[in-house]
Parts: sequence; C-alpha cells; structure tokens
Amino acid sequence: MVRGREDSFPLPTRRGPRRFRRSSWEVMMGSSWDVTLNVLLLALLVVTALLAVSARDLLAAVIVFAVYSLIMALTWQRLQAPDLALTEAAVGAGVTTVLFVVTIFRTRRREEE
Amino acid sequence: MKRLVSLFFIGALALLLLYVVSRMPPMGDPGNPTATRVVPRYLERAEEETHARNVVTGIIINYRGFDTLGEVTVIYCALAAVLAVLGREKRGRIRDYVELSGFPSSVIVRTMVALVVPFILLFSLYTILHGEISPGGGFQGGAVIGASMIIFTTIYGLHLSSVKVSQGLRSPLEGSAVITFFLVGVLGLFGGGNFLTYAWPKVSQALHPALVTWLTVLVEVGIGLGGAMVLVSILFAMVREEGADEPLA
Amino acid sequence: MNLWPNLHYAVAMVLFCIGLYTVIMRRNIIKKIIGLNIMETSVFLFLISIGYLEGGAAPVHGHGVDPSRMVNPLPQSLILTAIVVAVSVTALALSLVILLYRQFGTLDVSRLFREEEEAG
Amino acid sequence: MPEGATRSVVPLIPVLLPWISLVAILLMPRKAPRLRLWLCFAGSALTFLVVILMLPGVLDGKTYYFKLASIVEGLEISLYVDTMGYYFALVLAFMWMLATLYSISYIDHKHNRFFAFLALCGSFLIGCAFSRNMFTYFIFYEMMTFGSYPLIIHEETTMARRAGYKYLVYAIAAGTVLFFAIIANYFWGGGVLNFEKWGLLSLEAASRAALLTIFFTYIAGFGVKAAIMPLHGWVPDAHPAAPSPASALLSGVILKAGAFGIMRVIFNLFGIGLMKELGVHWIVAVFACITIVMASVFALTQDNLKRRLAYSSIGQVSYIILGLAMVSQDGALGGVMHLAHHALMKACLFLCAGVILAKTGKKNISEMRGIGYQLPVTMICFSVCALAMMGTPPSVGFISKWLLGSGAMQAGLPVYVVILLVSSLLNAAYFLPIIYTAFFRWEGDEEGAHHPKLDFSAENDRLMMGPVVLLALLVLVVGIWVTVPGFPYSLASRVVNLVFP
Amino acid sequence: MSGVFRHFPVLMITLPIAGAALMPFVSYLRREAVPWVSALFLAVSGVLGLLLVGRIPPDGCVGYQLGGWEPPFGIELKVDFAGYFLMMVVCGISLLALLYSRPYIAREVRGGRITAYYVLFLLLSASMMGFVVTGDIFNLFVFMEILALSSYALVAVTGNRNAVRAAFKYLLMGAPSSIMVLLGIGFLYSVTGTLNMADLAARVVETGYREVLIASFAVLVLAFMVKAAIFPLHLWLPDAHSIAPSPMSAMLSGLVVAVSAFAIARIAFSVFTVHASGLTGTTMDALAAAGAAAVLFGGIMAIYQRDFKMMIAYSTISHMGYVVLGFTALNPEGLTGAVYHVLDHGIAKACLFLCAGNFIYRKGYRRINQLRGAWREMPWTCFAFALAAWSVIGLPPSAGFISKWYLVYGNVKAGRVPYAVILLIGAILAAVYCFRIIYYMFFQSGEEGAWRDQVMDVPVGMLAPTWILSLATLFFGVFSYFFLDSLLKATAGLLS
Repeated sequence: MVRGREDSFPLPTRRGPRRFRRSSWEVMMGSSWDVTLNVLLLALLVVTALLAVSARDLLAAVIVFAVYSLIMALTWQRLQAPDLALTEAAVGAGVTTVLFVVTIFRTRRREEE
Repeated sequence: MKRLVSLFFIGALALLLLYVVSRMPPMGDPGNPTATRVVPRYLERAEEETHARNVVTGIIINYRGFDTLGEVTVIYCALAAVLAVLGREKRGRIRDYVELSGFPSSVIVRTMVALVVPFILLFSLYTILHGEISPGGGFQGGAVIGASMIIFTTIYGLHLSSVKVSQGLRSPLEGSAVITFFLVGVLGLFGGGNFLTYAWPKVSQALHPALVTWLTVLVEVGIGLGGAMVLVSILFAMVREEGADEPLA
Repeated sequence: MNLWPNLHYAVAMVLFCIGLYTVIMRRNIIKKIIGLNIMETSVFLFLISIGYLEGGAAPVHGHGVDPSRMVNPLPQSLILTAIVVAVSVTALALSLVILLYRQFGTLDVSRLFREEEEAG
Repeated sequence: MPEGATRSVVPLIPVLLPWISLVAILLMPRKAPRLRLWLCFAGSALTFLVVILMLPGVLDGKTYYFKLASIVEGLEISLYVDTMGYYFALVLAFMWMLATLYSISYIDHKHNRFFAFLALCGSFLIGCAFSRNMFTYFIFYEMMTFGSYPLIIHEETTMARRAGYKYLVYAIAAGTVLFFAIIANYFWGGGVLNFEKWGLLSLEAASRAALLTIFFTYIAGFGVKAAIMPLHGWVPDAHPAAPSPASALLSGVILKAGAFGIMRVIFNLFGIGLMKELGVHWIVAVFACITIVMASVFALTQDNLKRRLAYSSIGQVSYIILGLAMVSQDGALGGVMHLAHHALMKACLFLCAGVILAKTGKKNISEMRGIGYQLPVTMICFSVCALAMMGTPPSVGFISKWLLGSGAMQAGLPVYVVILLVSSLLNAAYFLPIIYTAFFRWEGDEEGAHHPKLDFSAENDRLMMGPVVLLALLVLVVGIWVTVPGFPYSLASRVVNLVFP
Repeated sequence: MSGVFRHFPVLMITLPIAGAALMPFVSYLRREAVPWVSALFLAVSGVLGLLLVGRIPPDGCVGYQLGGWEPPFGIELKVDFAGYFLMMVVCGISLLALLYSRPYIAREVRGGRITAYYVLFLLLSASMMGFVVTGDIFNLFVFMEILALSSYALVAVTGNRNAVRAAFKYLLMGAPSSIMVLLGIGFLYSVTGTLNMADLAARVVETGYREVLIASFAVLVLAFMVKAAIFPLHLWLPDAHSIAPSPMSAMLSGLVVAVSAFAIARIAFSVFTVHASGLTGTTMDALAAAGAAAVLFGGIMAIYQRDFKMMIAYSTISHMGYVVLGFTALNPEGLTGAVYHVLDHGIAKACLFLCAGNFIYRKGYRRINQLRGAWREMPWTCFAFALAAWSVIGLPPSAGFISKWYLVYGNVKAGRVPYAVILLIGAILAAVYCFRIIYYMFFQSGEEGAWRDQVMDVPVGMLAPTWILSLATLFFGVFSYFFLDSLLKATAGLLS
C-alpha cells in the first residue's frame, strides 16, 4: 500500500545521486554568494558557541548565546524553515534568554574560580 | 589530567561523528531517502487532507497530532515541574516579587514598550490564527505572547504585570492546551473516527473543510493560550522572592 | 572523507561536541545548561538540514510552488516539538539551579559534590 | 499425566494438612497455648494417618498424580506418589509427628514461631517426597531449606546465630548450583524433568560432557544437604545449636532430603543403565567413603554429645550415598533402607540427648559420668540405638550394613566392605565410651564408692519419653521382623526391583 | 480487536494526561480531593486495560492509527501482548503508589506543591504507558521526555538540599541522553526517511548506509543505557532513588528504569530487526557485557550500603543488568524472562521501597542497623518486606523465581553459560543483602528504646498497597502460567 502510494508520485529521475554529487558542487560553487553566506553563518555559529562556552561572565555568555540562537534562526531561514526560524527567534533568543537572565539575577553573575 | 582524557574522548567522538556524517546521503539531494519516502504524500496531499496551506502546520496539528499532544503535555509538565521545585506564588501576594532591576528603564524605553507590546500581541494573535496559512502557529504565537509579557515585566516590574496577568487569569488557562487537544481527540471518537480524527466520518464530506479548519484553529488557539500562560507562569515562579513558600502543610 | 556536501551536518556535529564538552567539563552549572542548549540546537540544525532540498522552497502552498520543489516539512514539525521540549527542560534545570543556589550558595559543581562527600 | 497413574487429590492432602497447625497458631486464642500446641500435633498426626492410609494402594503398585500448575510444556508443578516418594514420605511423616509430640514439652519459649515453622517444614518436606519432577522438587526443597532456618536458630544464642548464618550461606550456594543443574538438565535433557521413568537422560539426547556437568552439579547441589565432605561444614554447627527435636529432624529427615534428591537423580533422571555407561559413580563412592571414615574420626574427637552425633550423622548419610553409588542391587537396597533405619536410630539418639539436656543440663560427654543411673530409660534407649549404629544384630543398623556389604560384593569391590568394617569399628570407638561413662563410671568410683541407685523420678515426662522409647523399640522390631509390609524393606525392595529390572 | 475496544489503549494513555491538566481546577475546588481524583483517573485507565484482557492476540499486535492516518504517515500505537502486559504493570503499580502517597507525601512535601506532585505523578504514569506501546520512534522520544521531566521534578519535589542535588545530577545525565536519542533518530531518519517502527524495520534491511545505521543504533542504545542506569552510566541512580520520597522511589526504581531498559529491546527487535540486519551484533555484545558487569557491581555495592534505600537502589542497578542479559540472549525465553522480570522486579522493588517508606514514616529510620528487632513494632511491614525480598532473590515460589528461571534458561540456550553463571551469582549477592536485613528485622533485638514492644504499624492506607504488592509477588509466581504461554508467543513474534 505504502509502495503504491509512493510510486504514484514519480520523482525527477534525471538527477541520480552519482551525478548529483558533482552537480551539488557546481551549484555551491556556481552561486558563490549563497555558499559564502552559508559558510559564514556556520562559522559564526561555531564561533558564538565557543564564545558562549568560554566567557567567564555568565551574563555575557547568555547574551552571546542569544546571538547564537539568532544566527541559528537565520540559518534555518536559509534552510527554508520559516516556522522554525520564527520559533527559535521567539523561544531560543527570547524566552530561554530571559529565563537565563532571571536565573543569573537570582543567583550570581560571575563564575567562581 | 581528567581534562585531557575527556578532551581526548570528545575529540574521538567528534571524529567518529564526522566520519559517519561523511558517509551520509548528500545534503539536499532530491534522490535521498528522506525526500522520496513519506514526504511526497505530505507535500502533495496536505492541502486537501488537512486544509492547511502550511504543510508544517498540517503535519503538526493533523498528521502527527499525537506528537503535539505530547508536546503540549511536555510544556504543561514543565510548568508543574517548576512549580513543584519552586512553589507557586500565593494569589495576589505581590510583595513576593522582586524587581528585575539591572535593566535601564528610562522613560523612553517605558513608553516604547508600552507602545510596542500591543502590536506584538496583535502580531502573535495573527501568528496563531493564520498558522495554517502562513508560517507560524499556535506555539510560536504563544511564545511571542509570552515574550512580550516578559518584556513588559522586565521593564515595568512584576507588580504591574502580575496585576495585568493575574494568577486567577493564568491558572485556568495553563492546562487549556492539553484539555483542548484531548477534547478534540475524543470528539474524533464520537465523530466515528479514531482519536484525533478531524474529518469525522459521521459528518458529510461537504462539511469536512470547514470542520477541519475550525478544529485546527481551535487547537491552535488552545496551544497558543496555554503556551503563553505556561511561559509567563514559569517566569513568575522563577522570579519569586525566596522564603515566600507556603508553610509545611 | 569529503565533508563539503554535508557541511551543515558536520557543523552540527562539531556544535554537538562543543555542547557535550561544556556539559561534562565546565564546573559552572549555568554553563552546563548553556552547553545543553547548544547540544539541542545543534541536533535541531542537523535534522533540519536533513530535510533540506537543494534549491527548495518553504513548504507553504499557495505561492505557486511545485510540491516536488518544497523542502521536507517533516523534520521541521518534529523540531518544532523538540524546541518546546528543549525550553521545558531548560526551565526546569534553571529552577533547579535557583534552588541549589539558595541552599548551597554556589554554582560550582565541584563544591556541590565536595559538600556531598562531607554530608554522606 | 504419567502413564498408569490415577489422577487424584490424595497427594495434596498431606501437603496441605500441616497448614492446620499454622491456622491453629494464628487463630487460637492466646489464652490457650497448650491447646494450640496439641492442635499442631493433631495436624502432624493426621498427616501421618493419611500417609499410612495410602500404604495399601502403593503396595499394589498404584501411583497417584495431582497437577497444581503447568508453567509451560514439560515444566509443571505437580504432585506424584510413586513407591520411592511414598517411602520417604512415610519416614518423614512419622519422624515429624514424633518430633512435634516431643517438642510440646521440650520447647520452652517462642512456641508459635517454632511450631509454625515445624509445620511448614513438614508440609514442604512431604511436597519434596511427592513432587513429580525436579522443578517441583526444587521449589519445595528451597522452601524447606529456608523454612528450617528459624528452627536452627531457635535458641538465638550467638552459637545458634553463627550456625544459622553458616547454614544460610551453604544453603544459598547449594540452591544456586542446584538451580543451574536443573536448568542445564532441562535444556540438554529434552525439556522434561519428570520422575516417573527410570532413566530420563541418555547419551543419544545429550553429549557426555553435558551429562557429566549435569550429574556433578546435581551431586554438588544435593551434597550440601546430604553433608558429603567437603560440603558438610554446616552440619556440626547446626545440630548442637538447634533444639533437640529440631536436630532430630535435621539429621533424621532434612539431611535425607539431600540424599533422596541424589536418589532421584541417580534412579530416575539418569537411571542405572546410563550411570553404568558414564561410569563416574565411583567418584561419588570415593567421596562417600572418605566422608564415612573422616566423619567417624572427627566424631571421636568431639566432647559435645550432639556434636559427636552430628558427625556420626554425616558418616551415616554417606552410607546411603555409597549404597547408591555402588551401582548394584543389594547396595541400592541397603542405601534406600538405611535412609529409614538411620532416621530411626539417629532421631532416637538426638531425642535422648535432648532429654539429658533438659533434665540435667549436661552437654558434654565428660560430664555424664553415672548419668545412666539418673536417666536409666533414656540411657538404655541410647545404648540400644548406639549398638544399632555399630551394626550389631538384631537391629536395623545390622540389616542395612549387611545389605551394603553384599552390595559391595555384587559390585565386585570388596574394598567397600573394608570401609564399612572400619567405620563400624570407629562407630564403636565413639559410641561405647558414652555408654561406658554413663553406666560404669560415677562420682567417686576411683575411691571404690558403690554405684548410685537407679531413680526413675526424673523421667516422668511422658511426652518426651514416649517418642524416645517408641523409637528404640522400633529400632529392634524393624530389625527383627524386617519384611512386615509397611516396614522399610517392603517398600525399598519394590523400589529396587523397579530400578533394577 | 474491533468496536469500541480499539480506542481503549489510547484512552488509557490520554486519560491521565487530561486528568493532570484538570488537577489545578480540582485543587482550586477542594485541595484534599486531589489524590482521590487522580487515583480515579488512573483507576479508570486501569479498568479500560482490564477490559482488554483476552482481546490482544498473543502473537501479532493490534495497531491503532491516530487521526486515522495509515502508518507511515500518521502515528500508530502498536499494542502487542508484551506492551499491553507492561502497560498493565505500569498502571497497577502506579495506582498503588499513588494511593500510598496520600498519607505519606503530606509529611515530606509542602502544601502548595502537593497538587504539582499529583500532576507530575499522573503525567509520569501516562507517559510510561505511552512509552511502551507507541509504534512511532519520534513519539517514543516525546513520551520519554515527559517521563524524564516529571521524574526529575519528582525527585526534587521534597525540596531538601540533597534531593535537589540528586535531581540535578539526574538531569545532567538524563538531558544529554535525551538529546542523543534525538540524534539517533535523526541518523535513522536520514537514511530511511520514515519514523514508523514497522516501516523502519522494513527499510533498515533494504537500505545501505551501514555506518549510519550502526551509529544510530549505538547512539540510541547508549542514550537508553543512561536512562536505564546500566552499569557504567548508573551514576545518577543511587542518589535519585534513595533520596526521592518513597512512593516516588518505588515508581522510579520499579518502573522508570525498567521501561527504559525495555525500550532498548523494543528498538533492537522491532526497529533494527536483530536477525535480519547484522548491524547490531557488536553493540548488543557490549550491552550484554555491561549488563553482566551491572549485575555484579550493583549486587556488591548493595552489600556495602548502610542506608537501606541506598541498598535497594543499588539492587535495582543489578536487576537492570538481569533485564539486559535477558533480552541480549536474543531468544524468546530470554526475552520472556526479561519482560517477566520487569514485572516482578517492578512489583518487588516497589514493595521494598514502600516498606522503607513505612519505616521512615513511622520511625524516621534510614539505616539498616536501625532495623534490628523492627518486627516487634511493625510486623506487617517486616513480613511484606520479607516477601518482596524473597522475590528479589528469586526464590521459589515467588515471581522472581520464574523470571530467573527464564533468564538463566535463555542464556544457557543461547550458549552463554558464563552469563548464566553471573546471573546466579547475582542471585547469591541478592540473597546476601536481603537476608542481612531480614535477619536484623526478625532475629535480632535492637538497642533499648529503638522499637516499642507493642504493635504500632503504619495506617492501613499505607499498609494496604504494601501488602497488595508483596502478595502480588507470590501471585505472579504461583499463577505465572496464566501469562507465560502468551508471553513466549509474543516474544517469539517480536524476535522473528
């Protein structure tokens, strides 16, 4: 039953995986702006993550984490996931950050040595 | 030493994962299993089956509604958990709260927030109600509401906001998401279908689009309200003054 | 191993390991929770990029997009659920942190557990 | 459903009857303690009666079968009365009745606990005797093992506690080994453990190595209860620690449960044919011989009476094992009969020791000079049984030793006869001094003082003296009129004729 | 299964959830009605479950398509006999623990949080029921998260420092493992493109991408090992289980870890069909080794404990090893042993923890050597404890004996005699630590004033659940033949 349903939607067979590997390369190299933007966002993700992890001032870490979430939202937007971008912006960057901030205000701001 | 060992292990893990990733089907390839297996049905049929133009919403609310029931249960559970850990504020005990001082709240900011918040709320309402047409949906809207409440709180302090969104308003609405979802599911049973069936077999085909749409909107609204209230309650529970617990009963 | 076609996956894995490292190694518990969130978001990124389709469009009908050119909506819906789960866990963890700080006056894991040795 | 068996509820009755005692203990008003105890005795007596009533049927070769529960195919909890099981049941029901009677006046504190667990053990033991397969046997056996723990530590002295701890350790280890043996048997033996055949396993069904594993794990598992050296460690501690009726049951019946298990293994599960094929029974026999000799030697060195008796029990139970292990008809007959005979003798001896302890408070043999004049009847019964242990005719001990000897000859191994003679000499060496001290020594005998007069005043307690005298008489009667139906020979010979077609 | 009965499983899962959502109203009306109402909800789903008796075919399973969407597209509940069995176990034990909580919890939990306690309790049991019968792997993840959240919070609910610390430790190990589950699901999805377990089972065999599949299985097993506290990853368990309020410890130790261990079996057998795809061999061997280590480690640690709740917690670690060794034997007997062990271990452990709760409630004692002579004052509790310990050791005729029989037999049949021996050694260790307590309770007399001479046991409201559980161990031992045939069929079906 499942199969039948699947077969009823023939897929574009002109691009098999093998040819695709090359063509993906072409696509990525061809539209260099997209590629650079993607790579830039991913690099920023790693950088912000490392910063958020390594900052000794917890508040700063949280803010950097909010930035990380925003970049994540951007990445997802570029991955054609607008719902998630919206959610991450509202939840990841908004609610989570505020929760962190509240916690820091209730506890202490700096890591102890 | 311990540091080095764990670094080593995590590095090894990273290499392993990267290796696995390198053996995965290439990203974005129309030919890879994820694109060919179940999805085409969703993409082709979602519109006439779930009457939601936004396929994601269709899947969330309809195809995989049970997951979303679980999702709302999770966030309700989170609220219960936070309350079990920190305790809930007494009804109308405003002095339990502390100011979230530390943010500059000049006149400009206050007026700006006062002006902006209503629009945010409007936007979130739009997000909720148009979930099945455009990106967004119940929980996003709820999160936005919650976020706006939280901004309002951080600027105007809990005194005011706790009056505006009092516990008497919140506590009935917190469970609304779960209850709405459960009721819709049970209605599905009475409609002659399975649990969480939206297009009731007992109702004539002609009415199905309206029925499904309205049920979807109902669920979305429930999720939105519930999510927002839960988020706000969690925040309020977290900023409570310590020692404001009820005595041991 | 050629990671270029799967760059998003690779970055997700790297972030996952960063988060894991934080959870395991950092002594400050708020840092641990930040690491937890980084792990979660990395996995979300992973799943979403699994659902990505080269040159695809957002899975929303009505803009005249051919359904076979839409990205995979299933991971997106899963992740939507998972984000909610993540924020719930974070909220609970943070409230635990508040309570711990009330009772121990420290956010440092080593101090918490040193005291445990004394207690037990 | 074993072929030829009549499905009936009869086997269940003696298993359930002892619970009357429990109900009595639980429900009887606290004001009437003696009444409670008598009800316990009534329960045990009824049990014995029911077992006796089954005798004619069993002598006609009837077998009864009752199914309690079936776990899965081939693995059921069911009762089954064949001659062998009935034989054991008869012995233990009798012993247990006498022990209960004796306890009524012997036990002086915590009656409820003691009698409750006495009843439980009786029920479980009869369950062992009547169990249809090794699975059921194991279940009852384990429950019996742990049910007898409170009997051993009843006194709650440090010594008793240490003994109980040792007992538990041995019992748990043995139970685990046994469990493994049963699993292995179930897996390699074709998924059935039933007793009704004479020889269930075969070299066709399982490899030799597997069979050897099963056999020796079984022997090790049951050997702890049957006190085969070097697994005997708990016995010499448990017997002196336990109150005398309990030790009488211990060496009279509970040790025999292990021996009976080995009997089931050799006769029913493996079968004589397979035993001969495997040809490893001599190893068991060697262990048995070592136990017989060593136990007697240890017994020589003991001054505590019950401890000496305990060591003698270790040796005597190994007679049974030896009889089974020399795979010959008379040997088997002797072994099977010795199960009952030794129960009679040793129970009597322990009960005498109990009387001595209760009336004079003396534990050690060195203190017992002239005790034969304070407790004449007791010491006469003691002497009778002691002589029987040495194998002097006319007594049960003589019968079983004679049969074992001829069995050794049949098996063509006269060395066993030598062993038996040596052990008889050793028995004499550790029993005669007791009698000598009791009757031919007295206070100031070196000074030529005349021996004290006999006084029977101390032995006025009928509840205690009754069982002692009865057992002593039986030792003689059963030894003289051997073939009376219902006496051990009538049943044991049937068993052996079935085993050796 | 036809007619209205189709809907019962899903109702069993969702009714307690709805009840949890209604609980704030109830507490707003009458705070003291909360326990009874929540018990009512659980009881109703229990009754629904009982009505299903005989309607679940022992071989094969009943699928229920939520929203009427056929399997690969919608979510499906797959109620096979083993799942149904576990559902009933969860329901029964939760109900008893819930009833027990009513008198007990008021001592330990602040007034306002009692409602939250019951809400979390309902969510916990509902999520476990969903967890064992869901046929969709992401749905499994969702239920696992509800389960995890509610257990973290319930460990900390008393709010005393050690409890909060234990809960945080639990969270720090539990949350990453949840994320790893999601990662594993991602791997699995990326190469199969589906989430339904049956569909996955079909796809896993067809598709290539061996490395990815192996990686996903390893990640999933690792994650669930944390949840089930299999030996090297057990660190959170002793604190959490010993410090949580006793009915909670009963739930956590009796059900939560066991259900997680069952999830490993579920994934191994009904997703990565073990025999069909040779992907799981190494991981399963490693898992079995870990299980064996757990048996020994847990048992030995339990012997050295001074706090009896701690001891029971370590014994749980050892028994999770039993379960793992059972289903890694990869034959119906072993799997049956594992499932049945989940049952009887659940009952016995719950009973032990409730007994411990009784001691704490009445005397506030937590140390083992304080139990000397306990039976003079609390005979009923002591007898219940002894019965449950009997089953934990696995002595006949308790239920533990039956499951031990099948576990050892399954391992022998799989030719893994060393593991069988390890199981038996585990039983010996159990005997050591259980008999020590039994000996203290019955055959020793504590220091003066530790225990009164007249009987003063806990109130009936607490005694009844304890005794029902302790008698249940005997019942499921003696009448095990009611279930075992069907279980053997079911597990054979699960394996083939």
